[in-house]
Amino acid sequence: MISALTFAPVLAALLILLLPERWARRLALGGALASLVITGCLLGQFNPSGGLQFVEKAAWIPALHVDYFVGLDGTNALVLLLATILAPLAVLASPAQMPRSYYLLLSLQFTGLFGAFTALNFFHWFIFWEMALVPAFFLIKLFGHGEDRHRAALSFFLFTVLGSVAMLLGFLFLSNGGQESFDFIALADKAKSGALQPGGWVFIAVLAGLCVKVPLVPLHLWQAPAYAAAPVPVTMLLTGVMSKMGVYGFLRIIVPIFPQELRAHAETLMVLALVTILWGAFLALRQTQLKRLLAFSSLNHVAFCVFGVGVLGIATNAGTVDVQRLATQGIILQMFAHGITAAGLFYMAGLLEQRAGKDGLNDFGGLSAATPRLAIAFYLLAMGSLGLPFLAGFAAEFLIFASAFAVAPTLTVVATLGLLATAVFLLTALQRLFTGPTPEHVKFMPDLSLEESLLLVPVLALVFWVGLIPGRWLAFSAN
Amino acid sequence: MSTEKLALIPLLPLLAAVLTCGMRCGRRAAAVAIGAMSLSLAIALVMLANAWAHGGVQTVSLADWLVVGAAKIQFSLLLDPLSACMAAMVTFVGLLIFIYSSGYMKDDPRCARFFCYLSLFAAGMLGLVLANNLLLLFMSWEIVGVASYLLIGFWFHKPAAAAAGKKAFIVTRIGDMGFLIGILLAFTQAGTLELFDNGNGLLEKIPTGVVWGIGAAKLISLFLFCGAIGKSGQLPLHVWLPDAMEGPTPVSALIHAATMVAAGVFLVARTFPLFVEGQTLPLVAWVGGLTAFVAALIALGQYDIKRILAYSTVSQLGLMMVGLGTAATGAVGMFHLFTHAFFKALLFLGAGSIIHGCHEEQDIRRMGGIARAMPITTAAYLCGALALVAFPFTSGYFSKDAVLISAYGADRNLFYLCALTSLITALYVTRQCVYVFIGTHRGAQAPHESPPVLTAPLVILAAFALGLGGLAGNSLLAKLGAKHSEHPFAVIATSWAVALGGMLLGWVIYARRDLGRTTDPLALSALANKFYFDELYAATVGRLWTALTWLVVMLQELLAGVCELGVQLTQATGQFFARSVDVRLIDELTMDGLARRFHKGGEVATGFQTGLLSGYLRWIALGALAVGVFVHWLWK
Amino acid sequence: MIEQVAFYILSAVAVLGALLAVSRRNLVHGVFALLLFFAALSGLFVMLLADYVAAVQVLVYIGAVGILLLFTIMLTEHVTGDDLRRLGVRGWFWGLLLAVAVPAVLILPAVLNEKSAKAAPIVVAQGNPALANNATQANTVKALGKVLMEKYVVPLEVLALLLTAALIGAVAVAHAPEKDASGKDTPA
Amino acid sequence: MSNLTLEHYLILSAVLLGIGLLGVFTRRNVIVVLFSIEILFNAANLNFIAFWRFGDQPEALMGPIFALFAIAVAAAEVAVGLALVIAVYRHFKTVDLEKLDTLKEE
Repeated sequence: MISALTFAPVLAALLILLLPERWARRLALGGALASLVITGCLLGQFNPSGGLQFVEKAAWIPALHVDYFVGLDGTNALVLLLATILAPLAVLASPAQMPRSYYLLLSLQFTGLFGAFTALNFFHWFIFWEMALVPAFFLIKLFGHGEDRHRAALSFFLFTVLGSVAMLLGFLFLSNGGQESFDFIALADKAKSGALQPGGWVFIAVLAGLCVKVPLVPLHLWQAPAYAAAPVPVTMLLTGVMSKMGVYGFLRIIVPIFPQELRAHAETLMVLALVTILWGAFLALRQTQLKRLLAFSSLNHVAFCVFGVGVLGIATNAGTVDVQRLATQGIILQMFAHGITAAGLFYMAGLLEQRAGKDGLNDFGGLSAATPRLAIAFYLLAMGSLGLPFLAGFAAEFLIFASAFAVAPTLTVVATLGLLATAVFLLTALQRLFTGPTPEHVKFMPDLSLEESLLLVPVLALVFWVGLIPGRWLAFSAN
Repeated sequence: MSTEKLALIPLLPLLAAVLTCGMRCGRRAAAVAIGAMSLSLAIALVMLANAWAHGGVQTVSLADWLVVGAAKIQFSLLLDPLSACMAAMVTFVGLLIFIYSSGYMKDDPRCARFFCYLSLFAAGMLGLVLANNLLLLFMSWEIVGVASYLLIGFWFHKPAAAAAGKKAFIVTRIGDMGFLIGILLAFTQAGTLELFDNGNGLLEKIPTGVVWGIGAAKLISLFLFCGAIGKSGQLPLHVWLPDAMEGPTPVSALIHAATMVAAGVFLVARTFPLFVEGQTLPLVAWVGGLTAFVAALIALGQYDIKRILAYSTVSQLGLMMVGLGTAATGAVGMFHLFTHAFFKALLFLGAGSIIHGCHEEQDIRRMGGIARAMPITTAAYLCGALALVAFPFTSGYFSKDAVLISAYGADRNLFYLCALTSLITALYVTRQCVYVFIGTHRGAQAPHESPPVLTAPLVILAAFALGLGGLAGNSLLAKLGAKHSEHPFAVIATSWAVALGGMLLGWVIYARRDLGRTTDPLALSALANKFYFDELYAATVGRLWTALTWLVVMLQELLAGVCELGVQLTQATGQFFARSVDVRLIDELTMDGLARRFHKGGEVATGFQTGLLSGYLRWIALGALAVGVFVHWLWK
Repeated sequence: MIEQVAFYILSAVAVLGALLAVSRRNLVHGVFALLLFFAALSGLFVMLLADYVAAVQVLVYIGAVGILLLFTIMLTEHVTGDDLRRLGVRGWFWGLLLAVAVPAVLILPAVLNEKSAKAAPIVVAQGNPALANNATQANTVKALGKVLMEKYVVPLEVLALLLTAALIGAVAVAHAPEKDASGKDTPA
Repeated sequence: MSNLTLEHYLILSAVLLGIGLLGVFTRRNVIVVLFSIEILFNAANLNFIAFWRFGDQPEALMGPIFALFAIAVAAAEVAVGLALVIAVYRHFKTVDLEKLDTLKEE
C-alpha cells in the first residue's frame, strides 16, 4: 500500500508524458489525490500503539545490505499525511497555463517527498531525498519568478547537494562501507545496545545534511531567495513539506541513531535553533517583500522543531513531566501545523502577487475593504502562525516549550522573545497589507474566487481542527 | 440547574460569534448576539445563586484538550463566588453594552462583523473567568487579546486605529510571554495546570521547587503578574490602553473599562494563593499604587474625553492592585473591580453618548453646555463621576474605602499615595465635568440627546453605580473571603476629605475660567504628553529592537558575503597555484597538462572524423583485428 | 562424400553470391545475387540439421528482406548511377586489406591449431554422434517450438514487440513529408 | 558423420565475413552497405549453427534459438534501415555515403 501511494504520482507522470497536454493538470491532481486517499485509508487502520505498520520489505541490493523497506509508525504518520494533503493543493494552486513538463516535475517531486517520509532504509531514503530535490531545482529555474531565479535555484541546489553529500559520507562510514545494514531500525537498535559508536564527525556530517534542509543558521542562505523565486506551489511544498524532511530526519536518524552524540551536542543544537528562531524573526521584521517575510517566518517556525530535538537529546524522564514524549509530540504536531499554515500563507502571498503584479508590503494597503474574504483567510492563518490558542500552532508550541522549559529554562525564556518577534512582524505585515486607506490600484482587486476559496477551505479547516482538537492528531504519534 | 451548564456561559456567545461571522444584516446579527448574551446572563445569574448557596469551589471537566503521556490538559471550568460574580458582571455589563452597540453602530456597514467580534470577545472573557485550568485561562486570555485587537482596529481604514490595535496586541503580548513562562514553570514544577483538582490542583498544593535559585511559587507568581501588568495596563506596560481609545466607544466601555483590563486583576485574585506563598504581594501593591498615581496625574493633562477616562481606568486598576496586594485575600481588590466595572462602563457609554450627540467630537475644549442639551446622559454621567470620585455612599465610595483601609493597615506610605491619587481623581473628574457640562457649547454644531437605545443602558448602569456598593458590598466582601477589619477614623476622614476637597479644588480652578480659550493651569506639558512614556520607549526599547534587527540583517549580509568570498577564494587559490612555481609540476602533470593532452588527443581524433561512414568502420575493423591478434598470439 | 560435395558447391555459391552482391554496379542485379547467397546459406543450415532455421532463412531473407530491398531500390532514383567510378584506390586498398586481414586472424589459429600442440583457442569438436543418429527434422522443430514457447517466451514476446515497433518506426521514418504552409518540406 | 569438420564451416563463415566487410568498406551506396551488413549477419548465423551442431550440448538448442532471434532482429533492422535510406534520400537527394558527412567536425 505504501509503495502504491509513493509511486502513484510516478504513474501520473508517465501518463502525463503519454496523454495530451491539456490533461496534465488533471493527471497530476489525480496522482496526488490517489496518494492522499491511500494515506487516508492507511491512517484509518493505523494503530498508534502498534509500532511499525504496513511494512513492505524486500532485498534490493543484497551485496550492500540495501533493502526496499517502507513502513509507517508514529514518527512519520502525520508528516506523510501532511505531504499528501499539500500535494493536491499544490497542483490546484498552480496557475492554469502550465506546460506538461511542469506537472511532470511536480509529480516526480511528490514521489520524492512521499518516499522520503516512508523509507526506512538509508539507501533508498536517500534516493527519494534527492529525488525531491532535483525537480525542485528545475521547477525554480524554469518556472520561477524574476531574474534571481537562476541564482536562487543554483544556490538551493548547491547547498542541499553539499549537505546531502556530507550525509551520504556519514552514512557510508556508519554502515562500514556497505558491509553492514543501512536500515534505520537496525541502526537504532544497534545504537540502543551500544554496539554503534559512530563518533562526532559522522554525527556532524549527517547533521549538516539535515540542517541545510531545515534550514538552520548559518546554512539557511539558500532559503529566502529560493522561496521567493520559486513558483507558488513549489514554495508551498518547499516550506510545507521539504523543510519538514529535515526535521523528520532529525527524528528518524539523529535521535535514535546518535543518542550519545546528540546528548553531547544538544545544548549547541538548541542554541543554534534559538539563534535561527531569533534570526528569522528579526530578519522578517525588516523585509519589505511579503514572500521573503514569510520565508524568514518559516525559518523561525521550523527552528522551534529543532529546538525540541535538542530537548530530546537532553531529556531524561526523571522530572514531573514526560519530557521526551512532550517534545516528540510537540515537534511532530509543529511540523504538521506549520506545514499547513505556511503553505496557506504562501498561497495567498502568491495570489496577491498575481493580482497586483507586485509583492512589496508597501504596494498594498486597506485590502480588508477590497478583498474581505482574502483578508479573513489571511488573518486566520497569520494568527495561527503566531500561535494564537485554538488555532493550529499553539498546542505544538506549547508542548515544545513545556518540554524545553523542563530541561533548559533559560534558553526557553529567551525563545519566548522569538514568539514575541513573530507577533510583531506578522502584525506589521497585516497592518501594511490590510489596513489603512485603500489605494486606487488595489481598490478593484478581485476577492478570492470560488476555486481559490475551495482550496483554502481545507487549509483553514485543518488549522481549526488541529487547534481545537489537537488530541486527535497527537494520537498518531502517541507512541 | 447543575454546574454542568456552566460551559454554556462562554459557549453561547461563541456560537453567536460563529453565526454572526458570515451575516450581512447588522440588525439580525445584533439580535443573535444580544439573545445569546441574555441567555448567558440568565445562566450566569443562576450560577451566581448556586455559588452563593454553595460557597466553595465546584469544578466541571468538559473534555481533554490534549493528553501526552501522564500530562493532561483539560478544558475544565470552576464555579466559586469569585468566578460567579465575575461571570455575572461580565454578562450583565456585556449585555448592556451589546444593546447600546446595537444603537451606536447601526449605521456602520460592518455592523454584523462588529457583533461577531464582540461576541468572540465575550466568549473569551467568560472562558477566562470560568477556567479551572491555567492553560485554558491563558488561551481564553489570548482570545480576548485578539478580539480586542480586532475591535480596536475595527475602523481599519484609519491608520491610527490599525496602529493602536497592533500596539495593544504587542504590548499585552509582552506581558503574555511572562504569563506563558509562568505557566510553563507551573507545569514543569507541579505537573498539572488544574487550579482546583480535589486537593491536587495548582492552588491547593503549591509547588515548592527551586528554579534559578528562587522558590517556584515566587517565580510563578512574578511571571503571572507580568501577564496581569500587560493586560491591566499597569506600569510600565500601560501605554497601549489610552491608544486603544481609537476603537468604537462601546468597545472602550466593554473592553477597556469593564472587562478585559480587569482580567489582570482577576488573574491575580484567582491565583492569589501563589502570591501569598511567594510573598510577592507587596510588589503587586506598589506597582498598583505607582500606576494609580502616575495615571491619575496624566489624566489631568488630557483633553480627549475618552483618554481621560482611559487614564482614569489605568489609575483605578492600580488601586485594585493595591487592594489585592495589601489584603490577606483577593476580596477587596475584586470588590473595587466590580463597582468600577459598572461606573466606568457607565462613564464610557455616557462619553459615547456625548460624542454621538456632539457629532463625533471628542475634545472637551470644544464641548460645554451639554447638561442642557442632553439631560439624561448628563445625569447618568454625573452618577458615574460621583462613584469614580468616591463621593460618600456611592458604590465607588465603599470599594475605594475598602482599598484605603487595607492599604492603611499594610503600608502607610502606600496609603498616602492612594489618598493623593484619590484627590487627583476628584480633581480631574471635576475638571472634565466642568469642561463638558457647564457653560455654553463651544463646538461647531449644536448637541442633541441620544435615542433611548443609548440612554436606557446608561440609566440602568447609573442605578448600579450608585447603589451596588451600599446594597451588596458587605455580602460580596464576605463571600469573596474578606476578613472583617476595623474602619479607622483616619481613613474615613481622609476618604471624605480627598473626595470633597478634590471636587472643591476642581470647581475653584475651573468653574470661572474661560474654558477652551485660555490655557489650562493643570495641563502641564509633561502631563499632556503622558510623561513621555511612548517617547522613552521609542528611544530605548524601540532603538534596541531596531538595532537588533539591523544587527541580524548585517550578520545575514555578512554571511552571504562570506559565502560569496568562499567561492571567490576557491577561484583565487586555484589561480595562485596556476601562476606559481608549481605551474610546470601540477599543471603539466594534472590539470592543465592533462587537459591539453586530452585536447591534443581530441585534435588527432578529430582528424579521423571524416564524417564518412566507411572510414569509421575501417577503424572499428582495425580495432577488431588488433583484439584478435592480441587474443591469439600475444595473450599468454 | 555427397555431403562434402554438397558443402563445397553450396559454399562456392554462397561466396560467389556474396561477392556479386557487394560488387555489382547494378543494384537490382546485386539483390538477385544476394538472394542466391541467402539460398545457399539456407542449404548449409539444412546440412547442419538446423532445418527450421533454414526455413526461416528462406521466408525472412528471400521472401521479405529481398522484396524490401527491391522496393527501396525502386523508390530511390539514380541508384545505379556513377558510383562505380568512385571506388577510389585508397578505398579499395584499405578495404581489401582489412577484409582479408580480419578473416585471416579468425581462420589462422584454427588452421594452425591442427598442426601445433598448443591449446586450441577454439574447441574443435568432431561432430556429435548422438545428434547425428537421433535428431531428425521433426524432432528439432518440435523441440525448438517447445523451448521457444516455454523457456524463451518472454524474449519471444519482447521480440514481437520489437518487430512491431520497428514496423511502426519504419513507416514513420519513411513517411512522406507533409507540406507545411510555407510550401517547404518538413522532415517527417 | 562425414569428415566435414567445424573448421570447414568456420572458414566459410570467415570468408563470407571478409566479403561483407569488403562491401561495407568500399561501397559508397547505402543500399549496398545494407547488403553487406546482411552478409555479415548471415556469416554470424552460420557460426552459431555450426558451433551448435558441433558443440557438446546440441539438445539445448542454443544455436538455432540464437540464430532465429538474430534473423528476426536483422529483419527489423533492415526494415528500419531501408526506411532510413528512403528518408535520407528524400532529404539529401542522394544515397552516396561520401556526401553524407554532416557528422564531420568542421
